[in-house]
Amino acid sequence: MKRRIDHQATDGPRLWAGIEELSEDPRFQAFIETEHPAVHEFSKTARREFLKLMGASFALAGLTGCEKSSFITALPYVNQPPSEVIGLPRYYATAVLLDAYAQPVIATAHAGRPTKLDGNPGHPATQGRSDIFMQSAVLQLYDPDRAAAPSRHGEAVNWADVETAIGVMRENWLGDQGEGLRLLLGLTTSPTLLRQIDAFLKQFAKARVHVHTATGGEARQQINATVYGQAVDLHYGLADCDVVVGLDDDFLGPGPDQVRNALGWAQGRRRSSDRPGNRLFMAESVPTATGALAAHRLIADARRMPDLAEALASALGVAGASKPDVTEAEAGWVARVVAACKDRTGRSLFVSGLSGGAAAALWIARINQQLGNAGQTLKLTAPIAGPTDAGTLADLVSDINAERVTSLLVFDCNPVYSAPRELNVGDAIKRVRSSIHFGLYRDETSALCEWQLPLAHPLESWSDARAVDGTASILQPVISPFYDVRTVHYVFAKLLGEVDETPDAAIRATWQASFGDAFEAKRKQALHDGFIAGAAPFVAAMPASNTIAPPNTTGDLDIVFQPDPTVWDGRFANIGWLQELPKTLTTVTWSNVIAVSPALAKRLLADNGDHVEVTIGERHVKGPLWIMPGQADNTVALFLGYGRTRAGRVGDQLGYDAYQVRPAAKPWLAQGSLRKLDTSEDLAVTQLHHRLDGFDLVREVSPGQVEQTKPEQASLYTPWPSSKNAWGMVIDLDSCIGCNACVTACTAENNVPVVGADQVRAGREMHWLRIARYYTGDVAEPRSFFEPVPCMHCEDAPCEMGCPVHATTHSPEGVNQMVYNRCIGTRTCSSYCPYKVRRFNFYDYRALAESPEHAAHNPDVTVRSRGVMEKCTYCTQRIEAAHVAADKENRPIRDGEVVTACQQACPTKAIVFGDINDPNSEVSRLKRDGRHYVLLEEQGTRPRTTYLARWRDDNTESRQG
Amino acid sequence: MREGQIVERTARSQVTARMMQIFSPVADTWIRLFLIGALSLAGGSIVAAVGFAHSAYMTETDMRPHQPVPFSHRHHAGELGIDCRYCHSNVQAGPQAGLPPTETCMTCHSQIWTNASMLEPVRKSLADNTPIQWTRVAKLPDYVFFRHDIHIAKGVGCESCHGRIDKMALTYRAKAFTMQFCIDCHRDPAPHLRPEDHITDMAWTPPANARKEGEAIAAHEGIRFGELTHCYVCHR
Amino acid sequence: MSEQFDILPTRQSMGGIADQLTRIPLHFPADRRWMIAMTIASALLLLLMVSVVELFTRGVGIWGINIPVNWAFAIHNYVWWLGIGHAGTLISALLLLTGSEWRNSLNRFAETMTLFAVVCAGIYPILHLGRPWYVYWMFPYPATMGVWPQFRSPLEWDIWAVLTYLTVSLAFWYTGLIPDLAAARDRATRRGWQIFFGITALGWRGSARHWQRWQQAYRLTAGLAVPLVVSVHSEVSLLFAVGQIPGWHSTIFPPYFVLGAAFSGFAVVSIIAVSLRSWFGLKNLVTDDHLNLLGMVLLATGLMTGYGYIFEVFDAVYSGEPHEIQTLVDRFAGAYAWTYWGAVIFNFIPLQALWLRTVRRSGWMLLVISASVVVGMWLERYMILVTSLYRDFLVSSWSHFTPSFWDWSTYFGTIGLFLVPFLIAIRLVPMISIFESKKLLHEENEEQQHG
Amino acid sequence: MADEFYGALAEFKTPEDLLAATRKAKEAGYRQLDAFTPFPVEGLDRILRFPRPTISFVGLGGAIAGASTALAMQFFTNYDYPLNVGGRPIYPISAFAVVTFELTILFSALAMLFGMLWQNGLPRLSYPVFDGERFHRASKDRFFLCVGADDAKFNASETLAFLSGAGALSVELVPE
Repeated sequence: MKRRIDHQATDGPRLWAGIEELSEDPRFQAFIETEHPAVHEFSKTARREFLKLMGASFALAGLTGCEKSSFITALPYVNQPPSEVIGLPRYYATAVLLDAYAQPVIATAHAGRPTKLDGNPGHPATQGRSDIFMQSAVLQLYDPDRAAAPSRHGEAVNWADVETAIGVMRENWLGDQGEGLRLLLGLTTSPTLLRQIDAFLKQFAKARVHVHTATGGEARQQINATVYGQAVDLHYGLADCDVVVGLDDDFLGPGPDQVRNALGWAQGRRRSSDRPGNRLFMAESVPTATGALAAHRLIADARRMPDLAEALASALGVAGASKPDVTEAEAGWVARVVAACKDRTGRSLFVSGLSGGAAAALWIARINQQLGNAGQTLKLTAPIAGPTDAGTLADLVSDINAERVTSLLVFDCNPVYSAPRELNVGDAIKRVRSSIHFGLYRDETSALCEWQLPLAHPLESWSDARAVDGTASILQPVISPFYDVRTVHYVFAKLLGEVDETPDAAIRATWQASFGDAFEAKRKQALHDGFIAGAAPFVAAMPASNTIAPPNTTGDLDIVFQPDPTVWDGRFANIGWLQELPKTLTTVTWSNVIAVSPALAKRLLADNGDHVEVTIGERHVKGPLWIMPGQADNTVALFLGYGRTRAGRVGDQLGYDAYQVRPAAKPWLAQGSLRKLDTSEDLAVTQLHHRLDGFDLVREVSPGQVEQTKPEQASLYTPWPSSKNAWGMVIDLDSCIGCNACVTACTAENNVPVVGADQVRAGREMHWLRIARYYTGDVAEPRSFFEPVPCMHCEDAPCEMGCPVHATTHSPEGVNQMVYNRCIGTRTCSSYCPYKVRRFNFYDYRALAESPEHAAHNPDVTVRSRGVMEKCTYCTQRIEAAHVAADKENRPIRDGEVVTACQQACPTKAIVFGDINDPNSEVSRLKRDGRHYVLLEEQGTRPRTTYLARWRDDNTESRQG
Repeated sequence: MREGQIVERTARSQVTARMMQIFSPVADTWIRLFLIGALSLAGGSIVAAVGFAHSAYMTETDMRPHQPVPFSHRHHAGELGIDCRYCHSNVQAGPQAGLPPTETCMTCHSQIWTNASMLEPVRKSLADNTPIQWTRVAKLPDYVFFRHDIHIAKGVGCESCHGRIDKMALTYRAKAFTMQFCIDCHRDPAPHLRPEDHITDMAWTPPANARKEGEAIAAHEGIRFGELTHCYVCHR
Repeated sequence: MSEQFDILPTRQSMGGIADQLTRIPLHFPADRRWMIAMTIASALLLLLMVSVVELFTRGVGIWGINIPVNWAFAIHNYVWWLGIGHAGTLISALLLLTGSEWRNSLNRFAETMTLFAVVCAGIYPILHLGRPWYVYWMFPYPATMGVWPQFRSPLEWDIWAVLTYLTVSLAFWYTGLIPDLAAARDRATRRGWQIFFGITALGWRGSARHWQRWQQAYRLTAGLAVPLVVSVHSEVSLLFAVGQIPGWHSTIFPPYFVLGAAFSGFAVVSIIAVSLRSWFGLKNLVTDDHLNLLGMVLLATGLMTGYGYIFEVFDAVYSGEPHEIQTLVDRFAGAYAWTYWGAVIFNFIPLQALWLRTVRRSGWMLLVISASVVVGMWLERYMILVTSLYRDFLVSSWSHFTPSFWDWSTYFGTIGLFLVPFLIAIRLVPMISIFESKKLLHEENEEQQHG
Repeated sequence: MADEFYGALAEFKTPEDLLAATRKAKEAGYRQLDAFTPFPVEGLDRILRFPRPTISFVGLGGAIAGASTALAMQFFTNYDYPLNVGGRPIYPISAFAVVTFELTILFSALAMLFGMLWQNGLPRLSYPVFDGERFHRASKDRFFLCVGADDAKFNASETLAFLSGAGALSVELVPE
């Protein structure tokens, strides 16, 4: 409902609703043009920007009449949809996609527009938990830079033209059975799409399919195929492990599997209350979130992984494993692992990552076999994603260069950007006679294709997909597309020459078979639940008995390639939330870095932000250096996903493009060299200081050292009477994996603005919740910690004392309240806050009036204007909603009825929120826990947000072994 | 002989005296008037400013904005006695009372006044499926989060905030929706509460022992006394 | 102290003093130099206006502030100006009560200086607001919101304290000015001046009855002004001491701030005294003995401020509180150590020269030393704010602060805001108390005759 | 005859002369006396037997008014809308002290200033003595004694004679 004024007819004075309305008025336009001739030149947005800037002065001139509500137009329905309650959100179960895997969501829609995505609690794989990509999908939906209409050679066309053109093409293809016709797509899990591809290949026998993924789905499939002799997917049963051993495998890091693994790991970790339930051994070249949680972390260069694997194998008595020569540290670590795994048949798990390649993976597989983990903690299924028998991108390129390709259809992948540049995909595509790109954006690839056909966002589409465990979901549209786009299945149907126009025809067709007679009922059920029960069946497979020689390594430095923690392979580059999200270990935003070890940095005499040049073979790339404590001396990490040129207004020209130097043959671990350049840049970092200089901000406890009773915090003041509910929060630092899901969820729920790299550099990021990342000890071999810091909601809050206008006060339920519309911006509260959790609108950070991103705003939370303070509110809108619901039924609020956004998102359930007046609530139980402690207790602020200390694993060995 | 001196000197004074008397006596009157004027102006302007903020103009009470259809609550709610909830059907279910969809109007006006010219916009709306553009009268600022449903559920009558709608030919804002207005009731709801069956009753007047009755209702409804005046109740 | 020797040369007539001092406004002597000064001052004032427009249009983001350092230049200069604005009232009120007549040659321009310094200080709390157009919410008035100001907040105290201080200083200044305005009125020949001074003098005629009441009122106001001065800057110090931030949360702050304020204030008074007397040739009224005494006071307050520094260190170390010590270390050796050592050097090193009588009696040396003190105190305020905020409790929130162009422009702008009215004032009112000088002169003559 | 005069004005060179003359005038039985001096002359008020001024009481009144206003304001606002601020009490006397102190001083000081002006009948721009030929020196270096025409003993010629007898540099009659 856009606010506008009924011009001709309000009796009484004409009242301006605000500067934006003002800007519409012709008379005002005239005034502006005469007063400020320059504005005349402005583009529309620039003009709006200008007016927004002028806002304050007009306000001073009384033009806008401070927040004065004026008579505005209200638009009722013509025919009100049944069961629509105006002003209350509706919820839909569907899914969004990451690397084509379904991330099951419950979408919250206000007045027909989705504003928030949360995990689907019923789903077996994610149990309602989410990650940063799922949370951000809703912003991508409203991205103004999405491809809005089909185009040919960049000229806009309409779908009618497209369909006639497709008709013509089909004629030709049918003529020669699709000779020279190629499909290129990323892996997909959509049964319907796979079905359509098969159908397509049946129609055009000579056509071929190629697959391209930049983030390793393909690579993992190849490795597993080599190791097990057949295509399989691995599924980790972390919940049942006592010991987990990883070689360069960041299984708790970002990726389709993150939520499931995190859930399992945390569940195992919490198995017993008096000691950590499992122990994690990691050998890493590049620090990862997983490594940060390890009890024993071994730092080893990436090239060492195969040898380490073999060393483990031989130490654990795997047949055929010989003793490779290992360093003292490595030997010690191996010994610890062996000790830890003693008589734990089937209760340990060994995993390895891509840098180790098949060589390491094979040893790991055989160790799991040896220790009886296979089938217990490690399960195998047929590949969830397909098509499995497709050609590679490299094949495609060579075919094109051999003139064997006449028409190319690219589905939802961006090889021109995200393929190793040495393949020259761009030039290749240009040589194809007719090429069509189907995608969400007009990206680097579509720029070179003849046709660019915009696809619908998953939240706008009828589709289906499988989650990582193989459970299928039917995706239903939550909003009707507001761009002129089609779903991938629709266009595929067109390619197949099908005519059924019903939007979900293809989906119905796919599931008709499995649902059988009770189709409608089952379909309704599936849509209601958001998934179709039944994960992929497990298969048994033995690892091959041969040995694979590790690739011979030349060159002094190991260069490791990793997807970026927040923009992934670059596909999320245009999502502001993800760009501004601090990367888990570096807290860098809006750019990627070249991570090196402190030792290497010292050798180069380089510091953070200095530009360095990485050379692999003939190819070079230059980017900002980052000194990563705990990185292996001779390993350099490059992060994919940046340096894009056609991502959109947000994502273009940031960071460096690692694909420049990525070798097609060794996409994960290559050898190369590093050279310091004499330029440098100022990285936008949210946390400048990471060393925990002897402060006890993050506490650790060893099993047996937990103090059970804690003295109640004293206060000089007689406590205020509490109302029935008293809200409090406990954050379990032992479970926090620093994944940022909470931060993103908070951003989405509370309309937290994106401020841009410059403001972040200036120290003005707006996140209400930050994940402090600390390390202790030597930078070469640090121990890392994560500590989420939201508002502490102190009972004796210093901030409240400071405010001269009662803009921040305390509720009877113990919530530290911040009232934006009363705030005059003295910033005293922030000065006084010992935790510095308050955020200030130094400028007007709101998006421009006409930006579609406004549609993503949560209507239950005020959008803050310039000059006001803001901070975590414990999601008060959810608390108040719960109150209303309870009061209407005249009952108390139940435990777990109020769930904060961060709590809801957390994949390890580390954040618990609830009523501390209720002794049986989970939060109360945790506040009685032995590990419970208060941050800066000595300050006497008596916070409501408190922490559970992290377990110190060291002497758990003696207890367990 | 001394006499002479003096007289002579006083005489001379007429001629050569340096004029010390800068102001005529009137000046004193002027300056006093000026001071009084300045003081009263200063005081007056403050009083005026505060008064203006409370004025009907600033609070937009008693203004009858133009409506596409001259809809009369007096006729529909008053004379015909149609219950509020017939049109504002959302009021118990959700935050907003909701404006009636065109079809609601047409339930009757497809039968009666079927070609009254003043209803043309309504028929047009239904015909080409475009909403009627009503001008909103009861409007709160964006940063105020008000929910009709809970107020209805707890025994606050429509009339308490909207006034005698049933007497309004053209609808206007009867009460100044200032924070003071809201907070007064939130501090001490009891006297303003009414029995469930009188929520939409415009004519209902509180009994003599309104407070006692109200307290009874409050107790029954489990109103959370003392928890209704903190900021997050309305501002988020 | 003035009993021992004559601070005013006795070989001058009362009439001489009156004519000499009233001539300054009535027949302004140093026009060219004044014009130059005025031009510079107005340029600065213009700069301020530009900065303020920019500020109100775009928001406080144009400054270098951030989280955690969200108070910097605005508050820091506010404290600095207010500190300077303390000398005037202290000199006139305190010394009046202690009957040290030598104040008579200084108090007038000291008070004038105070007024404009306080104005400069006063605009900052408004400028630094995120939404300055709502500043009136800090005052209790019957709002439609039904919400009131929050009287536990040091900022709320601030508003009242500063406004009170400004009003009382103004009242005190004007009360003392009335007889001199009358004197100027009686010297004036041009009609315009006659009317101007005639009205501002309120028709004062020096009646014995009037003098009697005037004296009582003046002395009692002085008696109130002294505790007021102390209270105002103590209160300003609470702006920080009430917060829990390491380096702020200390009981030494009130005295520490008050003394610092007096210190910087006397420095500015010395600067003005020296320049005015050479400008308008007032060596007969502002004598070397005056400078000597000023020098002593400056030295004394300086040393007391120094004690504050020492105590701060002791305070932190004695508390043993890790964060306090962290902040102390940061001040000594952190990113902003230059402010700390700058403050120490500028405040206390040149100051030591004042132990020598000859230095105290030499105008230009006093000028240089005072200038250094003013700079030093500016650095001290910078240090107190930034070094405490940029690294507080949680390591993860540690950050940095770099002043932006607009920070500086606003600051220099306020210097213009100070100079312009001050320059205008010296053209309008006698810059030295005429009647008090005469009184002093008379008493000295008496002493000479009998003794 | 006396009506058209405000009084007789006598000019003296020094405060001492003025004091002497005033003493004489008192002894001679003049009552309606006032002096005009460039600065307050010690002891003059004793000789003229002025009552002790009451400014101090005005100031006290102001102080009490200020303190009570401040306290009333702060107590009322917190009573009117009691909010939990940082878990502190609703009526923190210690926190109220500051504003109370400031207002005490403010009201008291202003009361005294305005009280002084009021009692002195200022502003009074036009006043008979300003007609005195040499009166302009009263703000410079001369000390004037004035015998009011309304004095029982006033007689133009005699009074003038008496004053010049008392050592006046000049004497004159000031018209009403």
